[in-house]
Amino acid sequence: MSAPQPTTLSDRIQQIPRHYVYLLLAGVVVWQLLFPIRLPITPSVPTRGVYDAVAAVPDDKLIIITTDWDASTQAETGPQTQAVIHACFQNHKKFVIMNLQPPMGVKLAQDLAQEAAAEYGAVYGVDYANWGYKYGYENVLMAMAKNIPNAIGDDFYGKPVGELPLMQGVEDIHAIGLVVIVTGLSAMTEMWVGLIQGPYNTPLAAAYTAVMAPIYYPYLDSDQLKGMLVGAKGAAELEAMVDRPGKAVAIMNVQSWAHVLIIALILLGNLGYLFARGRGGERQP
Amino acid sequence: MWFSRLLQRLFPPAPTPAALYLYLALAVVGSIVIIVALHRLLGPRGRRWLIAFVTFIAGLFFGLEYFYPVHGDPAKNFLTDWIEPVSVMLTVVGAFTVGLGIYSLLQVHGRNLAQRRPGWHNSLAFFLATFAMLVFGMWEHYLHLPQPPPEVVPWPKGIYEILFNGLFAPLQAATFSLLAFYIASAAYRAFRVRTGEAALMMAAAFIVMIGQVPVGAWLTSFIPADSPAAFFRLEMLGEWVLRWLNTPAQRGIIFGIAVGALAMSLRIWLSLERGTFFSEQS
Amino acid sequence: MGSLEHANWFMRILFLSLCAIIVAGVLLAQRGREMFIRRIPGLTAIEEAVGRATEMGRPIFFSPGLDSINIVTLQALAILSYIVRLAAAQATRIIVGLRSPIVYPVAEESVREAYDAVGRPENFRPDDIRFISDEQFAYALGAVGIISREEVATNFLFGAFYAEALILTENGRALGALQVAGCPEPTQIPFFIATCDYVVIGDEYYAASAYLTREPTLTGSLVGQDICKAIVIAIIALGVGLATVFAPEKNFLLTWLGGGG
Amino acid sequence: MNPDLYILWAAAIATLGVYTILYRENPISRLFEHIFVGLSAGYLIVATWTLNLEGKWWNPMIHDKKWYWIFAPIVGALFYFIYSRRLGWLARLIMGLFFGTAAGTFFRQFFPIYSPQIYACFKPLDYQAGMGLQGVIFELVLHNWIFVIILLTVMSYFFFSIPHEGRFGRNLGRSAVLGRWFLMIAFGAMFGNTVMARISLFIGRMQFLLKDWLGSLLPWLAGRGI
Repeated sequence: MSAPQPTTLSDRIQQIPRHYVYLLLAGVVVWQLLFPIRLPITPSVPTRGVYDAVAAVPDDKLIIITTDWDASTQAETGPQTQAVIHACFQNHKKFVIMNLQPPMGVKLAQDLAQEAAAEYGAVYGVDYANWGYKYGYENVLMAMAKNIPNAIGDDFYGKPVGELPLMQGVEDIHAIGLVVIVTGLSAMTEMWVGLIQGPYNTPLAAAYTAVMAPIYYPYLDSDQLKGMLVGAKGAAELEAMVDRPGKAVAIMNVQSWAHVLIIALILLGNLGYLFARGRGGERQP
Repeated sequence: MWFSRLLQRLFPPAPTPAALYLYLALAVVGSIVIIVALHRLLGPRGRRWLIAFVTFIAGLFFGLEYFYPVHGDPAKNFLTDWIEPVSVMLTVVGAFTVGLGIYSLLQVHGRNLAQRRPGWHNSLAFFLATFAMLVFGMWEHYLHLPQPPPEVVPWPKGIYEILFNGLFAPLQAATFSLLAFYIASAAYRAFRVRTGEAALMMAAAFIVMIGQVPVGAWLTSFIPADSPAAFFRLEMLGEWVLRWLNTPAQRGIIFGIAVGALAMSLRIWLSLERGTFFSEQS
Repeated sequence: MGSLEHANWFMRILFLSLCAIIVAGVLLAQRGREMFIRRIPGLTAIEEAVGRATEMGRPIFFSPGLDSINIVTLQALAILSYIVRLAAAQATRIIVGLRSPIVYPVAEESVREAYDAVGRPENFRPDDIRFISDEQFAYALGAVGIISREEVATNFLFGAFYAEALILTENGRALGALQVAGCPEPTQIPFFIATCDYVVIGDEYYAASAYLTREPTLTGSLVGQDICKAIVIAIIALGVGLATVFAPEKNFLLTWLGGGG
Repeated sequence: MNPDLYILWAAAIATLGVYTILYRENPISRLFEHIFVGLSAGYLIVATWTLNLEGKWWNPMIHDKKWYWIFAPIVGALFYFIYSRRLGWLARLIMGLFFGTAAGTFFRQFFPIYSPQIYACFKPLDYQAGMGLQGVIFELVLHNWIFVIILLTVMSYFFFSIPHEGRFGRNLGRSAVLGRWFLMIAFGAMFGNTVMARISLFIGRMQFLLKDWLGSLLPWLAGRGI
């Protein structure tokens, strides 16, 4: 539906062609990536909740990090996973990586874990492990609650998980001290809450893409989630808490200026609208 | 677990490979006989009844396990042990539907190609991509490479990596990132103070957007963090909007959905649903 | 206490009552009891949207969302079959783009039946029921491709949508399609509001088939649902009252609902 | 072979190819659309086999000789009768099984999902000793009171079978209008919150294009600390 040709200035700023909006956005992002103007970062309450939940896990229990993400949300979920892994290592907690969907997540997370493990001198199978991708969504969780070695079967490298040193004594869900869901997919949290957290009181924390986070504030409020990382913001805050400023911090910086651009555009559009209305020249939408 | 014992008793594993194939053949023949018999013996009414019965039993099984009284530790009832194996079976059965979707794709693109319709070269690209991913994906799987893989990988694995990490994953990420542009242009267009509702939406979006980024925190950093007025710091205001205005509204929606979905589930479970697919005719 | 692995007595009674109320609504309506349903704006637009495609002589695109067979998708298919009947009666083509292989046969069956029902089985084109891809963003690109190549006049999105929704609707809007969208989950509603002409919000989605078809079974169910929602409100009101008067550990309703562990 | 260089270039070209759609749908974006759909179709088959069927079905059936697993593909095959007019009812039979499962699974999840959401709404609305005026405003009114009010008005919007006329109906109607306003605020908040996520994704892609890809050609870019 082509709009009538803009003639006056107020019409023009009301109808900036979408291609110009795209170009402006791309321009601001490239500019800030190349010549950043940096601002300080302070951790929010939900982010601190994640860190505290990791720190509060008893030493004899495992942390599960479910990496239900892939390349499409990697910009947010990658740094989130990395920061959570750092938090685990720094607090000397044992953790396992697993994922339910999409299969790629577990591989990407394994790379991150290996990189961090090298830094802390941690050993695969002793300090951390990777349960691999498990097909079957809720079926996996229902099975896992009752018998972990059976439900998980083989680890990322095709070895029965029961043979890993850190899995000794791990039988069912009661051996798990915390589940951190890192995901860009809806429905994962409902599944974990419905099948694991609700029934067995296993603590849960989560890291979401910023888009999903508002849906899960209710869970934070009802204490079904101990903490939450909200998109790149949460990742940047946790990166700051574990003292590993990385990709997320850089992203947040660019983010600031992109938001300023969008807000400016909205204001501009409204100014044009108000001017036009002031003149009584409003067209029927 | 008595369930697996029962299964072992009813369906003992075949003793030898030869016996396995015999059993498999017999099971296939037996199933076909049963299906043909069902088809021949049941009239339209019988079929409808059977479909309703199967639907009812499937729903009853999963529902009853939750609601039936439990005892012991861990608490379970007579159905609890069945949940896991039945779920696995359903997953496996569902996996066999993949062919339906693939068949549809092959049909559409095959016809484009065969009849040289406009854009047939795109359909050719589709076939090449499907075929390449299928071949090298399987090949890579059956290479059984040690983990972590060696520095110099065999070429089929190399091709697979190019397909997956060089094309599939970037295409996914790039498509997703298109949303940055679309959201910017949608915001610019949609947020006009034309109506009260649009103005409310805009105001909330504004506060949250600016409150989330460091620049927002910087703008109102002159308000002391421990004073009562700290509520008006943009990052606090943004979080308040999300937690105390957004949360209850979402919950209001969610409770409505819960009841709506319950009603829909009930109608399907009891075969009360009406509408084309569920109509009386067969 | 504090466990939700299995139901307790309160839950059993509550659940059974909710079910009984809905079923009672259905049965009463089937016996011919008149039921009122208020106007739902997004849904009244469906006829207009189909009519527009007919006038322009261009096809309609329908997406039943991304989920596999579940309650949301089944509802989407119910809406689909209503729209197909409208479109088939006006001899307007409708293209369905699918993401789940399991939904594919069900959708095909629904559409075929809808064509039969209006007596136009010859107009049914199996090619128009298309599995696009099970990959979320491949699905989005594929659907945008169909929308633009087929010069779709009207775009219906009903079902479970996620991030890809805005890719579909923003491109549909740029191409000038009239768009009607509905999704029970709130996540994508803001973007639908920004880019679509009519939007069905939350529970309206489940009210849709009742409103559209006026089928007694469905309207009866809708009345039952309203009573159930009133019960939920009553429980919340009671809970708030108790929370105001008592400390959390004395709030028996909290415990009955499996909380306070 | 070392595929890294090919991966880098393929990824860059694919990314730029997709971005051409921002101008408008065009032959290049169309080509990449088809490649994308093709790759995911191939991957769907590979993943279904390697991640699901091989371990859950083939190995138990052939290696553990649990021959009864043969029933799974037979039951699954019933779906394919959808293409037959005469045998179509068999497909409906198996769909019925899945419909029933969908319903039953929802029954199971009803309380685990919604119960905590309900009891989390139980907010005390009274004055607690020692709150002070500040506490009353910021903890009671702006948190708990507004929470309960928004929840109830929003829920009132979703009543469909009560006409907005008569004394009760008109009040319900007013409450529903208020509820709709609150809904709009919530949707605005969600919109604003999503902007960040979407822009993050684009920033991630630009980091790749500028640093990994162009940076491999221009050392100056690689040194920018992107």
